[in-house]
Amino acid sequence: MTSLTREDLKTEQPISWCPGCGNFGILRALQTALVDLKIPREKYLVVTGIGCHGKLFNYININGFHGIHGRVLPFATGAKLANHDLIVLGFAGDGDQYDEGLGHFPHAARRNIDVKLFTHDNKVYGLTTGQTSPTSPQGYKSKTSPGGAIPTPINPLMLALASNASFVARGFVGDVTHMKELMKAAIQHKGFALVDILQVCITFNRAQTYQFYRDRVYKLEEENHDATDLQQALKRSRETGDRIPIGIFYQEERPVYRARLPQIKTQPLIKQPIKPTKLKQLLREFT
Amino acid sequence: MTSLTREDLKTEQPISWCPGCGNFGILRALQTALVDLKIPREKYLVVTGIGCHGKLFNYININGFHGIHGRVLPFATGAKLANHDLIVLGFAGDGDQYDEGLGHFPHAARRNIDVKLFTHDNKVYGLTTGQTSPTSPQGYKSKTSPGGAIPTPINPLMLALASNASFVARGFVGDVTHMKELMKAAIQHKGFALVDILQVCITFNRAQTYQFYRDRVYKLEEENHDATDLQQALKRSRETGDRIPIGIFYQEERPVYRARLPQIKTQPLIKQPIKPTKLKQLLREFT
Amino acid sequence: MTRTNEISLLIGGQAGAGISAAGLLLGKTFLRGGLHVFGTIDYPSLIRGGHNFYLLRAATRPVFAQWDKIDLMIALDERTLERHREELVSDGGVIFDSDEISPDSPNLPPSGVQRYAVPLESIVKELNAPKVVQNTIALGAALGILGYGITQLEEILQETFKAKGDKIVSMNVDAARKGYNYAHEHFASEFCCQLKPRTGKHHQHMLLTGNEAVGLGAIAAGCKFIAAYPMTPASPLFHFLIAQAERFGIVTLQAESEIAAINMTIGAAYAGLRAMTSTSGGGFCLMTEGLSMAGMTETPVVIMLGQRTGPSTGLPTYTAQGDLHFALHAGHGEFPRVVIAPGDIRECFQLTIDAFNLAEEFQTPVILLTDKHLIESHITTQTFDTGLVSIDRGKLLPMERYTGPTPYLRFKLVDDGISPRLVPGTLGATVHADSAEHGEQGFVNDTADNTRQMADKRFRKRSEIQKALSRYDAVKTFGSKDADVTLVGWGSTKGVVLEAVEILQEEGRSLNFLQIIFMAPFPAQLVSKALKGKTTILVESNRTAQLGSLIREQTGHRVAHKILRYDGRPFNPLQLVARIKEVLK
Amino acid sequence: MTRTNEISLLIGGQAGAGISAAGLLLGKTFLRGGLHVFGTIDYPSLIRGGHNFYLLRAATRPVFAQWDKIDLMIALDERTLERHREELVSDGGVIFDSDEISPDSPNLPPSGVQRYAVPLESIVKELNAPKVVQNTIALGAALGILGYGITQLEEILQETFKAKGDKIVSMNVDAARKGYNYAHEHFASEFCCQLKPRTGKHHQHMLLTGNEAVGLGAIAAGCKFIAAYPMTPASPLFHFLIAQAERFGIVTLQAESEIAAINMTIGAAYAGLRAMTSTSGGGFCLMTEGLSMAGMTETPVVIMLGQRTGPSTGLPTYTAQGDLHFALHAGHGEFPRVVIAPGDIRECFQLTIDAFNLAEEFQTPVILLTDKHLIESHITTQTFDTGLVSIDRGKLLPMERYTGPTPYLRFKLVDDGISPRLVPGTLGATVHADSAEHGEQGFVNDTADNTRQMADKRFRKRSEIQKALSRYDAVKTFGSKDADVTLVGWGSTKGVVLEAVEILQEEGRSLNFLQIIFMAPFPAQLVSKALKGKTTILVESNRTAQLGSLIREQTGHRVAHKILRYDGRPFNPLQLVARIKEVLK
Ligand SMILES: Cc1ncc(C[n+]2csc(CCOP(=O)(O)OP(=O)(O)O)c2C)c(N)n1
Ligand SMILES: Cc1ncc(C[n+]2csc(CCOP(=O)(O)OP(=O)(O)O)c2C)c(N)n1
Ligand code: SF4
Ligand code: SF4
Ligand SMILES: [Mg+2]
Ligand SMILES: [Mg+2]
Repeated sequence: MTSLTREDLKTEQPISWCPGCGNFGILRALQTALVDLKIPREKYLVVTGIGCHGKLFNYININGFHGIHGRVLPFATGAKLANHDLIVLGFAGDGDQYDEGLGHFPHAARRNIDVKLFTHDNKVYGLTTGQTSPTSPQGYKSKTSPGGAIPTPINPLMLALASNASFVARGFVGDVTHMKELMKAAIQHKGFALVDILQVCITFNRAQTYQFYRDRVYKLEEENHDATDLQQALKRSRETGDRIPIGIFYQEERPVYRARLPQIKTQPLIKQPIKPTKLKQLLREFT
Repeated sequence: MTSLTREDLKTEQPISWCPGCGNFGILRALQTALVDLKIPREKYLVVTGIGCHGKLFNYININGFHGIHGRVLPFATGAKLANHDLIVLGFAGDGDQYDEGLGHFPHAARRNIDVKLFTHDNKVYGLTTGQTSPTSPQGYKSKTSPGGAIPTPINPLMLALASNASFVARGFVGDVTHMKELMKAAIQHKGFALVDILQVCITFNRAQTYQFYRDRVYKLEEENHDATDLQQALKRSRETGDRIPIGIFYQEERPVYRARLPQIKTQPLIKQPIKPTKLKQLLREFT
Repeated sequence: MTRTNEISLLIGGQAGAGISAAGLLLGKTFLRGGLHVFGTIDYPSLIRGGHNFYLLRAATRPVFAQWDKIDLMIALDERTLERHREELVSDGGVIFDSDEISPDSPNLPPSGVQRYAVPLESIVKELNAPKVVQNTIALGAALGILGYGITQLEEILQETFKAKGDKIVSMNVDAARKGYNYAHEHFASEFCCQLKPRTGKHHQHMLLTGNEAVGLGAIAAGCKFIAAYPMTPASPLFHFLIAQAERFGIVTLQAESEIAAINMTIGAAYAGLRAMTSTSGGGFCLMTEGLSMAGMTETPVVIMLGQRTGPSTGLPTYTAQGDLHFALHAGHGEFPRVVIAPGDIRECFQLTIDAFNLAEEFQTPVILLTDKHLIESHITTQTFDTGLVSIDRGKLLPMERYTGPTPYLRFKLVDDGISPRLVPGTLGATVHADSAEHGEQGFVNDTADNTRQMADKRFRKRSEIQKALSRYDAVKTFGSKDADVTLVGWGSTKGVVLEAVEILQEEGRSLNFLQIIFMAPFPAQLVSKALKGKTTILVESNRTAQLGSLIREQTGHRVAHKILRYDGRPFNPLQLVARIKEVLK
Repeated sequence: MTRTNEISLLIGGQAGAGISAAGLLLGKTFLRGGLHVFGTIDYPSLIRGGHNFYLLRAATRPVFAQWDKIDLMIALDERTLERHREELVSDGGVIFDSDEISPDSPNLPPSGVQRYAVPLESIVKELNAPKVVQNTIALGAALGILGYGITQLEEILQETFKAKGDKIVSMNVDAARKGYNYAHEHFASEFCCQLKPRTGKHHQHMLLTGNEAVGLGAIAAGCKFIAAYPMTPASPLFHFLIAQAERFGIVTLQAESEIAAINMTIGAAYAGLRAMTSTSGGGFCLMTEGLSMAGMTETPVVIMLGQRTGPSTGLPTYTAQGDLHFALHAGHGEFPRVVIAPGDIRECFQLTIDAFNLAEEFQTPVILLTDKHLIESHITTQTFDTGLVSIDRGKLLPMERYTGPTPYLRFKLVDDGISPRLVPGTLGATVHADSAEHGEQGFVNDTADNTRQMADKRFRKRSEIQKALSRYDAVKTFGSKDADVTLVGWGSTKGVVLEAVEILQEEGRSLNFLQIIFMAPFPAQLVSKALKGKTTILVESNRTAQLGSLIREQTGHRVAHKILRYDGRPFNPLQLVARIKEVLK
């Protein structure tokens, strides 16, 4: 079964996202990317965080783990090292990844662990009913910041670049085809990849709407951006006002984490048989 | 007692750092900075992490809290908001701050909480006997990376810049006077300040020695660096080879976190009396 | 139980359709009529489309729990009918949108039950109002059917929507009236259960949740700092304090994680504030290292742990009492702590104040152990008397100037283990505290003698707390002391147990209820005494009878019977009565 | 206790001076002579300058603990003399550096004790060696004084320094000989205690720590993944596995935090590996949320929790048994877990293998509860028989191709609660697991019925584990079953209790020792039976008698007497004997 259809990918779980939620676009992009890639279904593992985004786990019929809030990356790291034949796709929320799970993010990047991270960056805590998130813009009002958010927002792309991520991109749920291509590029990239996705939360975020983004996004690939130039990528990542770039900010070929582990140069660990290993020689060292 | 002497700052605790350890330089720089600043002793609060660096808590006779591993910033944030008359100085390790505590770092920076963070960046876990740290260079060998460290190191300055820190500097224990001036500048800065300190661990880190740094460091202020230019600061922060810049990379005036809290515009919270507050009016809202 | 002038209602519809708001409006309407109210919301963990329902009771006597059966149902969608029609009493009624649900719907209840078809959609259109206003129309219709009158609802609508402008107010008032009138015009025969506002003077009551009561308690206790990370069901407490922050001079901070939250809270408390944090089980896990540090550094902090169904993410929006042992033993190493479990709204308020006093008096962390059912349900409660609030900061020294012996010893070895406490910023002293074992001055000291002495010092505080229990209601007994059978419970099951006891007493059974409030230190003697010679029946919302083990560990008493529920749902009174009878058979 | 051909030694000096290495060298020297050895290191949490000492015992009979008194002391600095001279037996001896310590030093022991002045500094200079070589000279001298011979030490030095080149080897061998010869030449009179290698065939023994034994167990069990964050005293296990990683095909990852470590471990285990993590109390706090997730998702993981003195940072390098209840109840919500506490080196090895088997058989987390004293002390142990290692992966299905019914149900409701387990990557099936409550296929399901059923399913596993206890030594009894008095303990106190029992038995007392190994599920019946009618004395390294409470909770039995130590130091045999006698008076 090398070719997957969108039907194959569906589950019987009723979708509980709000009608119009940007998550539908992400799910669609993922489905079509997987269809395009023609990789057998069993090769994939989806790992999700806790939040509205995490429900994606229920709606895609590939191997999945719906973990705890903020821990997509460490879980994905363990699973990938255990069985590097798996293509490990992480789906996290902005609260999930940039608040609770922020501490894992630069480390996954600098390790260049071959895991793909798709962040549903709706700039709000959706599932917990609309609190301010670390990517909410300054002045953003919610029940946790009735006077307006005080801090400047986390800039996920800049953080990723500063953490030596080897693939850094931004997508927008209003352009599913473009997002799909980014997902494919991320999956095909050798190493850690971040695709931060401008996801619209139609219920709680009344500021960052589809229209808001439509008025502002532009595609890097249409403006001669050189994705091999980190300094340029850093500059682009700082654009946050009227023009918001989407596309690949930066990409670099660098050995993945596994490449430095002779133990798993070839066979995945999981395929190496467990047997009462010959310990005798080692034991002798204690005599 | 407005003027502090170095004697005033001493405690009776025997110092247990290895002879020659770079921490002595940090302690000395701190003592002399405080003497220079002529601020009354009771205004200060020192918060330290767990590691060799954390022992500094025992050796400086100003208010102090030796917290748990990795949590200098949240503790300091709480203390500062409780009593903003306190000048809150955090001392963290590279393991402490950039591994265990990494998740707090970008948030303290983007909040611009008025806390100063001095990282004893010896690129090794000192107290736990020399494991690889997140700032250890790639290929660094230790008992936790006998084959050489695999990931590229965390770049604390770049991370701070990417997190919108309003003061970002690097010091070197081999130049105590320069480091002292950085500490003073950090303390006088209004807002969050990072001084990442190249600290030498003479016991475990045989690579980053005094000589190693002496051969490489140069002062930004001697090379016409413009510390108001973020893009320039980012570029300088990426210099890691033969020339390692020290000094102030970036500084910006931006309202501190407290400035947005009308509750503590003037009186510190701690000085506002606790009394059975008149709740009656509020209670009526539930009838 | 005789039920006169008493009603049990269900309002059901889609998530996001304003079910909880509608329930609260109706609850307040009854409150204003001098009635007692209990209301609780059942909702899955999603934002739109799932099935939500609000269970409401109103009566002239106090009510503490949702009722098993429904007298009147407001079904805003077909699913509500389908899911709940079996719960209707045989002569009950159901209000439904005749524009959406056909009179032939197989989901409509069997004959006997009154079918109150109201064309909600048409009326909404008539009013040119958004769809959500259908709720108000339905509330009006319900009041018409119940014969309650519309005045109180109008009043409440005016207050509730005032901030949104006159247009919204009058739209809602009109909607309520339309519904009310429609009922009067179309539903002639009198509905089985009539509900009347009480006339004359009656006690002043509030209608509020446990979260709100804890928040009010925190404000009353002078809490000036809360750092938290949102987590159901504890978030509403955080939101409440945020909303009150400016008014009461509180700093509220949405932390980047629960680890940050607890360490910020400890930082604020070390600096001298009354400070708290709130979370649920998963977040509490992340606070345990900080909890242990608060124990070691003797820093007074208050943590509200609002339980939900676990393990792990579990059922985020459902209730449980599964974290009792975890709260008792969380954090590594040994240190004294206080764990208190309020069982009703008044206790949420009072024990929060007590928590802050205990934390500062004994310089140690205090955990307020609550759960979803308690902190998200609305219950009428006599208005709190703020005159009775007293604040005791224990051995906190004045911060202007230190005049005691030098150096100041933060951890002075004193008889009761409670060292005089100074905060940083005081002229004439430096204050040192260390998460590592420390000597009296707070600097590190790892000698054997010091280690033992400091552990003993901390545990002398535990003995002091144990002694201090006599100042509190560490346990409460309801019903006759001489009863043969004692029900034992804690926390949110209190309400339903009280209802069950009342029913069984009316039936002539001899039984009483022992509510345990202090879980640590445990009032072992009181509990032993109360249980001696009784047939004990444990009632808990968990699977492993955690209070049962605690009682055995602390007193040796083995509870004879266990009634446990662990499916995320609270007990219902009649169901509980049946299970008690089963046990006693 | 009769002590023949038995010696108690202390080697003391500054932190960083190689004390522990010297102790181990001497220990191995005695091991090679066919003796039993126990060695333990006492060091503060700092890198240089503090006082370190290594306590070593060697004997022809098995020894399990450090001795109270010292026969021969090697004092590498004056502080060692000062701190320990009171511990010398009256006819003992002390080796010291006469170049550094004057013969008039007030710290030298009283007359009666032999003063063995060796000019270490001069000899080091003669050898043109670094200062640390003085340790080797002193070891040589000690062997001379003891009449042990130098062969074994030479052998050990050769092996130890081989990797560093011939020069270093011969420098050390020379140093040892010089010390040995110096002793022979200068110290004519025979030392009280002579120690001889055993001749002829004797059992093959190893000298290793608990950390090493756990590491060997993990390798033997087929553990292929460890992610950890360094923390004393658990780090050496991590270091050991890192050192063996390439040889045994293990992936080891230094995580950015304990939270990362546990989640990585769960990720690896979900993907099908045998995986573990290790930490101490503070780090374990941060793992509790993951632990609960492992319980909920039924993922088999093994966690070694190496206790140290708490609370909080506490005494990072000292021992304690303060986290028992925390390990039993860590994590929110209710789920089955296994908590096992090895008491000696062999059990560290065997129970680690058991831990991996139990984790996979019952698809649930297993905690190996150890402590600093057990995992950092060296004890001779009969060489492990790797032929006896057996691996049971429970209901793990082959991963090539799934051929069962579709869809594959990861959480199938089966009688024993243990669903057939498949890992992701298998052709023909998708595997779903959710930290939220889930239905059989692994997708979210928050209905009341499902919640109850899934909780019941998980707890059926608990009953199965309980049943499986009969396959293990859940408890062990040492000494006569008929004894009047039973000592009860767990974990690292086993060694010292066995020594105390031996002494008291020699004195004619009737007592035995009940070691509890499985803390969860608790072998309540076995313990009840063992304690019935006995005078029980609890021995624990904590302040609140945690095993005592557990026994009471689980069996109702109240231990009559408690001997507790909580100053970070292990019990000594004679001290324990005295306390037992005190209790029995
Ligand atoms: C440890 C922990 N803390 C808090 C929560 C509660 N919680 C669930 S989802 C969420 C935030 C959701 O925001 P985000 O990650 O942005 O996801 P979204 O719903 O917007 O997709 C929080 C705080 C939790 N489940 N676990
Ligand atoms: C939660 C937790 N995990 C682990 C440790 C153990 N630990 C103590 S210090 C330290 C690392 C020290 O490295 P660093 O922060 O760089 O400080 P340094 O000693 O180099 O100054 C570790 C891992 C701890 N105390 N707490
Ligand atoms: S709350 Fe927002 S993010 Fe969540 S499902 Fe609704 S629209 Fe989507
Ligand atoms: S180990 Fe390194 S950092 Fe620690 S005291 Fe010694 S030299 Fe300093
Ligand atoms: Mg979000
Ligand atoms: Mg360091």
